Amino acid sequence: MGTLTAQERLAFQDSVRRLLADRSAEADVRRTMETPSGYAAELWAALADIGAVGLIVDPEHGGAGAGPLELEAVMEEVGATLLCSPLLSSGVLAAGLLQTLGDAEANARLLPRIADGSLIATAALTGPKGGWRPKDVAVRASADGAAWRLDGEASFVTHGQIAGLLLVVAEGPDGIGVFEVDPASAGVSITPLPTFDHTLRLARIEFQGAAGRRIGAPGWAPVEAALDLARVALAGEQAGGARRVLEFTVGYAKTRIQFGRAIGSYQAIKHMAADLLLESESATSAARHAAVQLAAGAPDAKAAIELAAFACADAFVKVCADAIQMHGGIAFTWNHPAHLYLRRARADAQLFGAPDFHRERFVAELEAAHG
Amino acid sequence: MGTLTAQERLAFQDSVRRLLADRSAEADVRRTMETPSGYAAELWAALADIGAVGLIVDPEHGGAGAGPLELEAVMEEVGATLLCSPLLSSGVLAAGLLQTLGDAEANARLLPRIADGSLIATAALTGPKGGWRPKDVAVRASADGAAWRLDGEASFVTHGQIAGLLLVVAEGPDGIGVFEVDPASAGVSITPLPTFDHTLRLARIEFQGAAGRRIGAPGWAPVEAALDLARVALAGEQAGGARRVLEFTVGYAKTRIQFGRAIGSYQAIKHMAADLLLESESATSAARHAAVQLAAGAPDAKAAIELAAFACADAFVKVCADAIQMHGGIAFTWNHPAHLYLRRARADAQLFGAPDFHRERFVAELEAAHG
Amino acid sequence: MADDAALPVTDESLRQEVRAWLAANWPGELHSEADRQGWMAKVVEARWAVPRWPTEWLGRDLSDAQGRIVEREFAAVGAPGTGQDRTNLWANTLLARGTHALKEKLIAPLLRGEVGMCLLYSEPGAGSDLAGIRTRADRKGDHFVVNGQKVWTSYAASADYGMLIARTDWDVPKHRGISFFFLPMKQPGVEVRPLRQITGESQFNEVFITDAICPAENLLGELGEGWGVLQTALAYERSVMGEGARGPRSGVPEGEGEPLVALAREAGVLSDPLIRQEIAKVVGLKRLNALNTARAKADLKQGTSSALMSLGKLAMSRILHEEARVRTLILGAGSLLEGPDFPRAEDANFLTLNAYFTSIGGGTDQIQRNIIGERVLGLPKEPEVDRDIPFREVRTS
Amino acid sequence: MADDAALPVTDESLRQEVRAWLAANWPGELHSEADRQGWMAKVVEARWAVPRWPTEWLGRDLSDAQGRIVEREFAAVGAPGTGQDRTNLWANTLLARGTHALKEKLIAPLLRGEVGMCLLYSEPGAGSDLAGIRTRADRKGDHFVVNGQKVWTSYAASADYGMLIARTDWDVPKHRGISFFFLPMKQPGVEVRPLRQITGESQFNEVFITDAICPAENLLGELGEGWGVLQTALAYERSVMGEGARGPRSGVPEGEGEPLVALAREAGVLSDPLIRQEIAKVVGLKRLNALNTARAKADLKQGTSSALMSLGKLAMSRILHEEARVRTLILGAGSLLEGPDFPRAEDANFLTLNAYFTSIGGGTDQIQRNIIGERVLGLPKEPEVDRDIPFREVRTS
Repeated sequence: MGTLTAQERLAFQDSVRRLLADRSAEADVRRTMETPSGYAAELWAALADIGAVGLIVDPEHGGAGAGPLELEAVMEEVGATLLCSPLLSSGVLAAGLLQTLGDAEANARLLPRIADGSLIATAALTGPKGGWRPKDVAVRASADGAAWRLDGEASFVTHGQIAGLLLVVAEGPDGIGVFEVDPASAGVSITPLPTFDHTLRLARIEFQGAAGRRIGAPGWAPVEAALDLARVALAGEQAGGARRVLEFTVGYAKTRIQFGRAIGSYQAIKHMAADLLLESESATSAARHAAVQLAAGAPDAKAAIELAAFACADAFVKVCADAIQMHGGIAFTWNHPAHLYLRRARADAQLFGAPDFHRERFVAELEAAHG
Repeated sequence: MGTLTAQERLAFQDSVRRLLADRSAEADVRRTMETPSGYAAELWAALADIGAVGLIVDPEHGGAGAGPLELEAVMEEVGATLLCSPLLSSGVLAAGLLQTLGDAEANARLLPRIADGSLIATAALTGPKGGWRPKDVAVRASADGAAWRLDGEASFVTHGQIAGLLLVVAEGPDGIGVFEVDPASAGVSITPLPTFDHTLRLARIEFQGAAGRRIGAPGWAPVEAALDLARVALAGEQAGGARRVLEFTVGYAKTRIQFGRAIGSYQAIKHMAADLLLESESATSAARHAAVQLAAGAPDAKAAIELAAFACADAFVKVCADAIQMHGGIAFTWNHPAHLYLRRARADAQLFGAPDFHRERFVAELEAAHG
Repeated sequence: MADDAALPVTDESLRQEVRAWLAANWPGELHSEADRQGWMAKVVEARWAVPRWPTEWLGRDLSDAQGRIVEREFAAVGAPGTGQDRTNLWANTLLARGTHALKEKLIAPLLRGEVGMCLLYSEPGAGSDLAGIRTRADRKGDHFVVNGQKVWTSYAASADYGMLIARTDWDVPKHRGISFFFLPMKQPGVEVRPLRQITGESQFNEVFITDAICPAENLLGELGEGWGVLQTALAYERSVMGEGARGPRSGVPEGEGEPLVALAREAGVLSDPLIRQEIAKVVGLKRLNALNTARAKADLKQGTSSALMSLGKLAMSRILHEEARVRTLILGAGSLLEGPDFPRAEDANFLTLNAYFTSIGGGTDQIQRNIIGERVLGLPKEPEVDRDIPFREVRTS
Repeated sequence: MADDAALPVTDESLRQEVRAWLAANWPGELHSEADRQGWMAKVVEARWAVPRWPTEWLGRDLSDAQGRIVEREFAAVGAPGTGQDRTNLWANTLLARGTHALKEKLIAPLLRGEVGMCLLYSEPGAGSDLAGIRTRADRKGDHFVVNGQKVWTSYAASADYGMLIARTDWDVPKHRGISFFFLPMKQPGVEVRPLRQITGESQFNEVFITDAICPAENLLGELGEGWGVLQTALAYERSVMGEGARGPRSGVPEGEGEPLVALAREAGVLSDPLIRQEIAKVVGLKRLNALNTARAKADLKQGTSSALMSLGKLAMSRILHEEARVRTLILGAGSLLEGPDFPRAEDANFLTLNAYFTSIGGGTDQIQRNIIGERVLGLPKEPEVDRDIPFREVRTS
């Protein structure tokens, strides 16, 4: 993947920020999150127009040809505004998986439509238990002449109910492979799952002899690579969300008066805010560092990603959770945005692995790094 | 074990409190903890005189015939004053082990001298790794005609260097057994271990064909029973210590002025104190409840002891650790007593099992309680 | 007990009297709301509703211990209605501080449970700082005209009266210009709007009060002494209400024994050492709180004062947040879901949000720590910048 | 850069000059204290010690960037002595605020490292509240008479001068009655007693000052303006000192790679899932802090202001306490011991205690959170009860 200059990146991030400030304001989020599709088609088109949807797609396939650095930067804005969209599913996970698999025919056919937003794709990765290791895959692929048949169940499929293309990870006779499936085809049954985070869409998908088309060569490595890209993106979202929540919480603490003083003048609130600043800044550092290392193909990129995955997840949840407490009663109402962020933070903390999973793998990286 | 009336118990606790206030003041503790023996013989004799040393020993063997309730109450005073003595080793662990083993001959010979303080006994329970399960025993017993020979190593033996009698837990041909060993006999080599908690004495003991005398019947159960009694005692010590530390810390916060106000008027300090009060009171509740359940032989006594073991250990450490922070610079000096309590708290948190060990066993009890 | 000896009834004669009355009157169960109303009227009439109260107000002037005897007999047959001298917040507050006219009018209906009540205390601008309320009550002849906004009011829609604090004097310090009323709720000037909570539920309401009328006889205590009346009412509330904290909401049972153990077993992670440690921590905190509560009660019986009571709410707040965290840990990705088809996720997520009901509602954890630090540990208060100045000059949000 | 163009030396000519001088003078290494002294004298004389300083005071008036060029050349050959215009706290403070007489007397010796110095700031009664000092300096003719007690003073026993804050006016608010001195330490009125720390070490001293004499020319800044001078000195100190936090003390290496991983491997518990989680948390915190620091430095280079710098001390405090906790967890009963035969226990226990050096020393964590909340996040200050009243009337312990 290519990388923009620092200046281009800032300009691009700025254009995304302005678009989202304008069209992913709290009222927009509340409206969109209650729709069945969970995204606003016009905003999605606008995001595609400025290049955010095809951000990491190669220019030859109609994308911006950017990399983890740009992706992380954009996702900070996404997290800050709680954007409701299939960007992570289609623009990151599916696009990342296709590019890593490097199947020229499939890429030429699929990536341009993903990049321009006309095709929403997603990846079906895990089974009913929800885990992101090879052993958690619960779909089996069997050869049917030159074609493939898929059986089993994928769950927690992000935006599965609105996808026009499924990239299904399945256990085949030659190991883990990725299969292109038309969600409208026979033997595919999609059930939307009700989510605690209303800005997210998840689905359970059952396959009963569904037709699949093999993409690229078998192996878990491309799946892991796509997941790692998605984790960096998610880390950016978490860092951006945490910063925004802290920002409006500190703002409230400056203006809310109790006992004749702004509540932010009390140490109880002030010290929580100071601790949250450390959380939020650390999350930002972790997300950006992971992006830098992944972009550079650094040997410790994996450790940096695992660190960002648990640090940003924990930070976003903690900032949101404490922010509600710091607001007091007002944030106990549905109309206050704090709980929307907490719901998103809790979702983000589970997607593609919970913090304890990433901590375990971080230590494995530490072990591997030095005999 | 018998039990005093509530009134007798309070009177007894009061006499211990007065004795320790008088003779285990901070200056006494500092003096005694730097002596090789680590205890003050006169105070030890006085404790024996009022019945604290033989507290749990049957009246027929010269003791007070009290039980876990009285023991827990006395240990609260011990913890509050950081008493330097082999009370836990001799009066609790060794006396408890002998009484549980119920070897009439041994008891008649040993308990009266333990109860009157003239014989300091201890139990050698664990090997070099320090753990309090059967598999952690690292001494082997082999039959030598009617006698027994012991080989191996016991470590973390409390007051092993000053004991006149060793009760050695060893793995024999018929399982775990307890063996009486004269520390002065051939094949016994005792090395004092330097302890972070200067009020404690620990030793490593090597056995090379040392002569042992079997006490009671083989089995781990009596050892576990003695350990549980010691854990209840330790929980009392921890609760009493935590309360005392909180007390003097709150006192300091009321009188130390910075920026023209008592530091205890600041929420940072006030809120720490409130949280520590919860810790300290919970520790007291846990320790006393464990004593009540053990005294009653209740079916959930084990769960109550495990709970007290981890809750009191964590509470004592936390109260001491936060107390230093709350004091600021003054408690960073050797001359301030706070660190003496922290050292003791850290020792108490390891003896007879660390908190995570007890948490694991607590859950096992929860599982066992309901299918 | 010594003071019982002076009373005209002995414990035993009382016990016999209650038993005989119950034997003669208690139908064994109540099948309808009409049954319930009839029964309550009978209990009140027979002076069993508030046996510790003075005879002037439907009581029997019994000692507290004798009141317990009555309660035990009612409980033994499962009959409701007695013990309201301990538990009926509204009637107790009215008895203690109401005008004779208002007592005549409302005490019996309150004891019969015929009057719906709600609390009009908190305001959007006065949460932790309740004495900072800005709802006003201005005297006009024989009534007050009330204007303002209240929030966090349960049962407001069905209430006949609200216990209201409002400001009647703006030129004295904040605590001294407040008065306490029974505000009639069923009037045009009182508008109730449900308030949707963070959990999606609407247990509470906002109440908008515009030129509402409150008769002068509905004033409790003297004008400007409402803060003191409020303390009386809050003390009744605290003595009656238990923890009030809600756990999981799905209602789908988790199997035998300790719920978290059952949940982990069901989720197939009970053997995970990390999960086990976390379960131990939460179950430990719960048991410690129960032990503290038991010890506090025992201390109270012995007449020694207890620091433990005030710690319960703070402890419960921590327990609820921690339990939510551990449930989430156990469920993993399963916690992403919600709704009736996913009761475990529903429970974890509801608890995550509803824990704030305890850590914010009824005084935030931060306020609780102030109270514990100051009232229990005796630490000095912070400087209070708005305590002694006229309320008009107090800074507000 | 634009402003460099106006300077008489170009970067390249400067680089050549330093190189040539070093080539001619640097012996390659210094074998003795005498060597070191000789070398330092030579560096000062050649005006390389403080190249950014004015020529009047042994400098060359170079820009900051050019100063870095000099430093890089010295560093390239391993020669010490330059860059003191950044790093020499004492000389910088003196240059900024000292009298001409004191500069004449001490600047060159300070740059040559011939003068031992210490800090006389904190007092037993003035820790967090440094402006609450009660050490007094009373003017008597051409000198001041100093009385009081200072604490937490490193190197006091060998110091020739102490940078002292003392109160010279008791009738003005606390910050305005303080003056700043270079107090001669080698005099009968100054008694230094080692202060034994919680760890058993004695790095610090108490200094008892009884009728000690301080010449008036040793006053820095104006009388009563010592608080401002102190801020200057503290800013130098902060800009120079790194974390200053000490980790394990035994010095016994723990094997390859991440120390906590090596420790757990040695202890045979690296496969324990619980231990692994805890290791990840601590190593994670360390790496996050390093990343924050790197980002702060990058931000500074770009000229954008950074909130991150102020977070470092708070983060380090947490890291040290957490690392101590995890080391203890790994060692289990092994942590009961201490001393050279048990280096792992020694490390865990030392760290447990010495972590307070960071969480208390140089401003407690609580004070740090105030600073972050107020200066970085812009939250309002607490009411300060003693700010505007004469110091005589300020309440003290």
